[in-house]
Amino acid sequence: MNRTSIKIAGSSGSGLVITGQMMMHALKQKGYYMNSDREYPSLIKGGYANYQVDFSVVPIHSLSEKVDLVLAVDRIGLMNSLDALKSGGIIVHDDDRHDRIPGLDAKAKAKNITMIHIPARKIAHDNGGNELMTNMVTLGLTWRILGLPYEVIAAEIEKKFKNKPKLLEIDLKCLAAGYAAEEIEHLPEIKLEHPQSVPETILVEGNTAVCLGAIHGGARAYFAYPMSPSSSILSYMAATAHQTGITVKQAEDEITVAQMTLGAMHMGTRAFCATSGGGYDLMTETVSLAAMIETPFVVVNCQRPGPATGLPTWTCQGDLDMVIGSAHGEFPRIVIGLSDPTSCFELMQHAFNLAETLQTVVIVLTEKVVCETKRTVPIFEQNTIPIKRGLVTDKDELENLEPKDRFRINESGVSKRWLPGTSPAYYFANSDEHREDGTLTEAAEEVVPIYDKRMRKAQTILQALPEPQIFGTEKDADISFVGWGSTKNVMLDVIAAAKEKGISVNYLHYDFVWPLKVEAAKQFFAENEKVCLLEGNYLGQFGTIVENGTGEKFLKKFLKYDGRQFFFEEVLRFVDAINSP
Amino acid sequence: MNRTSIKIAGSSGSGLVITGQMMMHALKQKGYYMNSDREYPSLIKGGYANYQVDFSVVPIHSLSEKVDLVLAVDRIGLMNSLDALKSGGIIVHDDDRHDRIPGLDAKAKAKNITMIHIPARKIAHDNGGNELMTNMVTLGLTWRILGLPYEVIAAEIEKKFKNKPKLLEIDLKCLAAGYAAEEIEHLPEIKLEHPQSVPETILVEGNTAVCLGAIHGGARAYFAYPMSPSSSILSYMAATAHQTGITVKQAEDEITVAQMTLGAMHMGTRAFCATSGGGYDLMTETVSLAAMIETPFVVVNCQRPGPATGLPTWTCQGDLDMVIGSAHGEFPRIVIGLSDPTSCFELMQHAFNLAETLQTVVIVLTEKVVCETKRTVPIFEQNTIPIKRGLVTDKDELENLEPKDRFRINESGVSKRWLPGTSPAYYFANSDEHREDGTLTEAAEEVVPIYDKRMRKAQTILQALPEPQIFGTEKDADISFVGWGSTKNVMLDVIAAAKEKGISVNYLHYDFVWPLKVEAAKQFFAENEKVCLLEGNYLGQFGTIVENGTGEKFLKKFLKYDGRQFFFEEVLRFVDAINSP
Amino acid sequence: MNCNCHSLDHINGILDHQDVYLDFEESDEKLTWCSGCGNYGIQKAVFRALTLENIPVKDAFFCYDIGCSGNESDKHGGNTIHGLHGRVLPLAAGAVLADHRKKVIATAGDGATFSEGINHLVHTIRNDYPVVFVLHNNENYALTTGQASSLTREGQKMNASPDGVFAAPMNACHFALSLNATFVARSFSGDVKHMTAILQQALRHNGFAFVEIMQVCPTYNKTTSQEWFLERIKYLEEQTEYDKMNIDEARKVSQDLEENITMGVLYDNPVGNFIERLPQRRDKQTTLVEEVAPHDVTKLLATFR
Amino acid sequence: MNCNCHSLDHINGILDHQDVYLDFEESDEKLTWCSGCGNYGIQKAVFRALTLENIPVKDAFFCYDIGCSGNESDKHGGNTIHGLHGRVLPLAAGAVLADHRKKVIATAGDGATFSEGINHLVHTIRNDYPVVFVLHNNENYALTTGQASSLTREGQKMNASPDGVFAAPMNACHFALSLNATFVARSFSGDVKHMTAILQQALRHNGFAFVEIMQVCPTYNKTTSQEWFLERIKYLEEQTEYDKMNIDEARKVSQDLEENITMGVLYDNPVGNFIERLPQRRDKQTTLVEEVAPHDVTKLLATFR
Ligand SMILES: Cc1ncc(C[n+]2csc(CCOP(=O)(O)OP(=O)(O)O)c2C)c(N)n1
Ligand SMILES: Cc1ncc(C[n+]2csc(CCOP(=O)(O)OP(=O)(O)O)c2C)c(N)n1
Ligand code: SF4
Ligand code: SF4
Ligand SMILES: [Mg+2]
Ligand SMILES: [Mg+2]
Repeated sequence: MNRTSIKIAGSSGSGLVITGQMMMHALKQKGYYMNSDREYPSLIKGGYANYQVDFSVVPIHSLSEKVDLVLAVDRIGLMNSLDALKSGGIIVHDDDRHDRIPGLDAKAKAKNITMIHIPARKIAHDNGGNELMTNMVTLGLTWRILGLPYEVIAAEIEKKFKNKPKLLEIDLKCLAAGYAAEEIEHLPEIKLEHPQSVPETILVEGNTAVCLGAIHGGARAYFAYPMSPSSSILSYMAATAHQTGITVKQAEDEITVAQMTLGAMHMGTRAFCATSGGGYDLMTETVSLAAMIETPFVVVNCQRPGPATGLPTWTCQGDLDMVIGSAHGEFPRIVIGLSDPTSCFELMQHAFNLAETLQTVVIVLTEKVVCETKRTVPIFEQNTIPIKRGLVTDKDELENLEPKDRFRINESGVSKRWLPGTSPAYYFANSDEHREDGTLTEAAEEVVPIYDKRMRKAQTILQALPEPQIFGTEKDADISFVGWGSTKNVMLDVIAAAKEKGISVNYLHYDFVWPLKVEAAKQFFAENEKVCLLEGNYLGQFGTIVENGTGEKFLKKFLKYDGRQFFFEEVLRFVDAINSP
Repeated sequence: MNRTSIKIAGSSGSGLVITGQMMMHALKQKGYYMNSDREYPSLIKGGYANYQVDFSVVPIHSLSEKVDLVLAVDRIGLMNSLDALKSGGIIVHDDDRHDRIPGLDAKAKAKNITMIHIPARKIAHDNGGNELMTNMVTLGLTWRILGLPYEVIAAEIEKKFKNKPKLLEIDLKCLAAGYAAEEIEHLPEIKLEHPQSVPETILVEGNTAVCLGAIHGGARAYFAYPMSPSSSILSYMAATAHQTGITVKQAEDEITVAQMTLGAMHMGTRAFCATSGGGYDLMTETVSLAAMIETPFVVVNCQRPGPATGLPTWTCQGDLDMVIGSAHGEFPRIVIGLSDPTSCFELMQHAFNLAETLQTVVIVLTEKVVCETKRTVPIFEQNTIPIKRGLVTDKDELENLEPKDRFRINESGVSKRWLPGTSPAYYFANSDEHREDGTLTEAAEEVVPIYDKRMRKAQTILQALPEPQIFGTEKDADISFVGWGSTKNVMLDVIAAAKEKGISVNYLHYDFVWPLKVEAAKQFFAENEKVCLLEGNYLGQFGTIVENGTGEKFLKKFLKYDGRQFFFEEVLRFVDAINSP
Repeated sequence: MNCNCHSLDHINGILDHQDVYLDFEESDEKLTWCSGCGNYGIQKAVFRALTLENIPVKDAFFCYDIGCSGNESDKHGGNTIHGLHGRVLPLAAGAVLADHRKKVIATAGDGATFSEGINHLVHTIRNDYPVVFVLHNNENYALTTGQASSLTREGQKMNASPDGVFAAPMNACHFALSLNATFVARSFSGDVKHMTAILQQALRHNGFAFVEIMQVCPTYNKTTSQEWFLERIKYLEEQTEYDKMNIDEARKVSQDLEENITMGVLYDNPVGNFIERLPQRRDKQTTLVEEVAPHDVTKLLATFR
Repeated sequence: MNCNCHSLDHINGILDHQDVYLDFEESDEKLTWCSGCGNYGIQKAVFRALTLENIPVKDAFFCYDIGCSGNESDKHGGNTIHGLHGRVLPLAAGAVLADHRKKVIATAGDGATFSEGINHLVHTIRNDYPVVFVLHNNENYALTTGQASSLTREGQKMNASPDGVFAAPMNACHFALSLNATFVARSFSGDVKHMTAILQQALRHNGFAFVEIMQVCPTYNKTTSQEWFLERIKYLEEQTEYDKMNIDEARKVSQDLEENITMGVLYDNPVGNFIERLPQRRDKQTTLVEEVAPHDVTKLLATFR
């Protein structure tokens, strides 16, 4: 698998994202598969940030630890570029005084880095452009180094600025000047494989895919309070509200958000909300209420490292124990982990179906690196996951319902649900402990059966959940992994790369993280010798659940909690180390 | 162990508690050991309620499932009395038309119950008294049936009403009339053992003991929002504020309560707060903040059954998983479980010491049955647990501190702490991820060591926690139990009772519930053959922690989640069943 | 003056719709509020108002807070949620946004509304969600046995305030008016007819209707008793001049809680409720409930190709 | 008129206490607010005011909310907590109750104060905790990239409000005044001297001092820019007649946010702060921090024997 990585580096707010995304769109037109990430501080402007794009002629799912080329847009970018590069890599920059950065040249030399200086600022100015347009010059140059045809990137720029003809003209001049690369001696070249055709893909980030999944799945209301990295869900839902007709409300706080979602769900629409860990804390009392009144509830928790404010713009898988353990009282719940845009699109639909048919709380966990990463994926298939609501809708049945059908004690723990007002039978959704019709009870002999019923639902849930999936060789792998969420992305690339090296790797992936489908894990341990954990937190939270559930122990745990995703190479090294200790 | 149980039964708000407590005070003067409980609905008036008092010449810790005598103050009380009684028991009542309650007499007969009717209402009226004074008549009669001297109960009444001489006179007449028991043929008799002496005890409920422990331990601020069963802490703290000088504030909500507590702790006083599960949910974000800035935090969670409003006036041990798992992000914490007033008094002091010396969150779990139960315990010993704060106070040291001493990375995970303003070195208590001096960082190589440091504290905590305690035979018991919280109370009585039957029972009790001192549990499993769990929730939450920690399995789990405590006899039956299957 | 509180129409109206009324009242369980509690009257008035407005059980939806006010919520006809303490307003708002054809009635105590949930009150008023809100103001936290709320009067000795409350009480209606609520009314738990009339107007209001009921709580609030109120109540309906659309006047008459306590609709000035002002919903005829169905996202997807 | 905003005393004062001032400013890390951000000026004014009031680093305690306003809280001298979003007021209240000898300065944005934490604002005002509160009102949620807050003006198109905000904005000072705050002032991030003078008075206030700084945010709030404000600002200090103890006047002058925006101390009427009114603390000389020690409970225990 041949992959190329490019990083656009500089200070936050200096046009990194726009530049990166224009490049991605152009690469897409050429037929490349891509993945990307944006690293930035929790500041509006200033501080080191970067935008990385990895691409290949085959689908890729992870990012490289080190890149082939850094496009340094300013001194901060330049100073951070050496560490980001592979040895033999290239830096494109416009820092006249780069030789005054102590040790830079020497280090570059030692690492065999080619530094290409282009007077981009001057070029931009000469063409009537401003500061931000220097990025066009360096982008043009980069495109040239990649050996890609000028028209493709130019067409992208034209599309982007078609409503601003003046700007466009200057932009194109800058781009062309960069591409021309005059006065640059020894222009290096990055030799790319070229796609045979342009696959039908979309370039989309996880949070957008979450929205699309919800919208396609019939969600009609979205409530939120801004919080990184969930805020882009709110932005997208609001931006598309005219098209979708969905009620989108930015509310005054997360408690409100949760309560509004619950109220709306209770009446019978599909509503959801999203937040991050700290906001989720505030929602937990409402989660407990949803469980008690058995009203479906779907909440997306976009994980970032904690505790407290933590690293608000970075990634992790640290809230699993929290969403399983939080919210007072005992009740079953479902936790789903998102991994890539396709899973975001599909699992959101499942989330609603499970929440409604099982009358339960569904917590969808995603991660900053899933939320905000743009990647190419096949165009989402619609209408593959029918809406399932588990409502009584038959006229006759509705006419003949009794109030106590609502929480009737039964084997599955899932009683009949109908929408308020659709049947002459009304019911009380009572946060107090109650009888089958929702009337309050404190009698021991009435409390126990309804408590049992609610808890029995855990079994029904477990049966309803799909099995986890094995990627790579079915069994007897040289090395095996278990994981959830974004772990899948890096594993897919590692499996392929290891195979090329002759190492068979497989990976057991849980989309449905809780309750644990334990038999699959047991079998996986039974059929594979060296089973390891790959998880983005300190405690190996999911790992502990698997160990406790199966009674097995992982051979090794590769845990990461520095706010960064698992990079392709580091996992490959881990595989190598296990394989030849 | 000879024990006698009396239940005062009727509708909520009809003077049950006062009557019960007067009886307890009188029994206390006679030298009896007592335990009690109050069952009542979440209503201000009406609905069945009762007050039960168990007493004995030796210390007792639990309650009986069935009682020897019911004092039924009204029809609701009468209708509920048969089920509450042992066969052969006695009902004292004033229901002229009790023969019209369908089946009552027949059932009473079948159960060999003696029904004593006394025209208490009439007697009260004849003596110029009101409705509530009928309880004096029946109390007098009950006292007579117990064969106890009139002066003792009369003295109690005198004490109680000494400021209301008119009322007192009538009360005493009523009491005397009841005691005289004229016109009652075949007055039954309950034969009591009599204490040899009057032990030095106090009669106190758990929540009061929590307050006393905190006050004695140097707490200077208490913040709360009313919530059953924590509200009596607020009431007591407020009622004694003039004596203690403590700042007591009923705040606008639980988030405020938690934040005020944290702010006060941070400046260097000892502050605490209390709530129940739903209120705790709201505090979790603050808990996460406390962990991040490593400011000590002590919160008492008074458990009642959930989810949601649940059974607000009943008991359970259902929030253990929640307090361990809730609050976003990863961090160590300590969970303590209270069992009886003595433990409340002592463990609150430990809670502060642990929170301060280890700079950690301490969650004190208690249960409605611990909170609101009055029992006789030895007078609390003061000054046995010295205040330990772990603060830098040495003048020279303070002068020479550097900001980064505050969160300095070290082996124990516990860095130096000093109070703001006491040293020229200031520091940032930063909810963002930070360096040793609290300044923000997002650099991977800086994030990891400070994250590691915080997590390493878990080991230091584990070492600092006292070992769990074994009650009953040290090892090789016929039947063994593990538990926490109020489980201890019933186990103490069961161990004694089983011993009388020749069955050796022992019990491993965890005051410090989390993190788990796992070696002690392993050893307990190793040294005992039949280890069972006794826990007040559905999932056996602590049991699962023990099983996962030790890799052992409980032989049986006796779980209860109907809002009631474990009664003495039911546990004894469980022991019998295990012993002779 | 469209108040019918001193006429017989009221009772005749109920008689005309006995069936509707009985659907609400129906329950064989005994209510367990203390005797003399103002909640009995409030409940009755709510059912009467619904009846007189011809809103049957199936078209009403009740959201209850936790407190004495919410107790007994399972002893009448109608679909309900009995939710969490302090959270009834956003719950009701969510419900009505989903199904605006239902009349959503939210009920809470003064503790819930002015302490735990005052953030929600502020923003529900600002957003003008079409909910009828019935504030049971008994000036204390009754269900938790009589602690002070933000509406307890200065100097009152309460559970946990043994020295007496030392902050001045908030004024419920005045606070709502300071936030430009579009409907603000006040009534008294001892006057079922007046409450009924007020609630009828609240039910007709297009937007958030804030109705404060000054409620007696003989158990924990001995000071502002039935008698105390009866001596002080002034009915706005008896004042012919009053302009319900003048917020300054409303603020003025709402102020006195000691001598002349004004009862009536203090302010009523609908501006078009939240749903009507939401651009993407303005022209929709359906409810969000009816719209749940697979939504084609082809066009949205196209932007990512 | 004890405002020194148009005199040189101000700078001389700072020069006299350079050491104090530098203790606050000291930091070798670069501040990273956007260029032109009003926060630079506010921070400077806070340090100047503390300096002029001769409050050294060790006697000040800073509580910061989460938002742009709280960023950079680790780049100056002083003990701080940078807490949670929306929660700075109760945190600060807890701190000052524990150690009332410290000057506790709480800082938060308009989002934090009027949405997430408005419950705290209401009750902090009611309780009159002795905290100086600096509201950074940039009329948006800046740190989360420009969503609308409750103080964003009607019609503004914001992130997540593409059609423009359609609820009328709240007025920060007016809201505080409606709750009878004991000190309410307004200033402008573009006028360091005025802010300094206002903050000095806030620091001297015995009770909760509510200081709204109208803060420019050139990145997300293009409408109410530096120029926009400069054209509209009126200084109360220039008005000799103004009675700072008249709340009705304060309410009146606070109202206009469009044409003539009044800056200055709108209201200052101390009543004795929370701690002084707390019966059990009234006569105490010590702080709660100093009092931590074993407390003999023998007398309390005696009541249970
Ligand atoms: C989160 C939470 N905190 C506290 C409580 C306890 N609680 C139940 S009712 C109540 C107060 C009731 O006062 P109010 O709202 O005025 O209603 P009232 O009982 O007076 O009708 C409180 C504090 C709770 N149920 N949930
Ligand atoms: C519980 C919680 N919800 C949401 C957030 C995300 N958040 C961080 S800052 C902010 C708003 C900032 O607005 P404001 O308070 O006005 O401060 P500004 O950035 O404008 O100075 C939000 C919503 C958070 N940190 N915590
Ligand atoms: S305590 Fe007060 S509010 Fe509650 S039921 Fe009794 S009288 Fe009514
Ligand atoms: S976004 Fe606005 S408030 Fe934040 S730093 Fe930039 S200018 Fe200042
Ligand atoms: Mg109340
Ligand atoms: Mg702001």
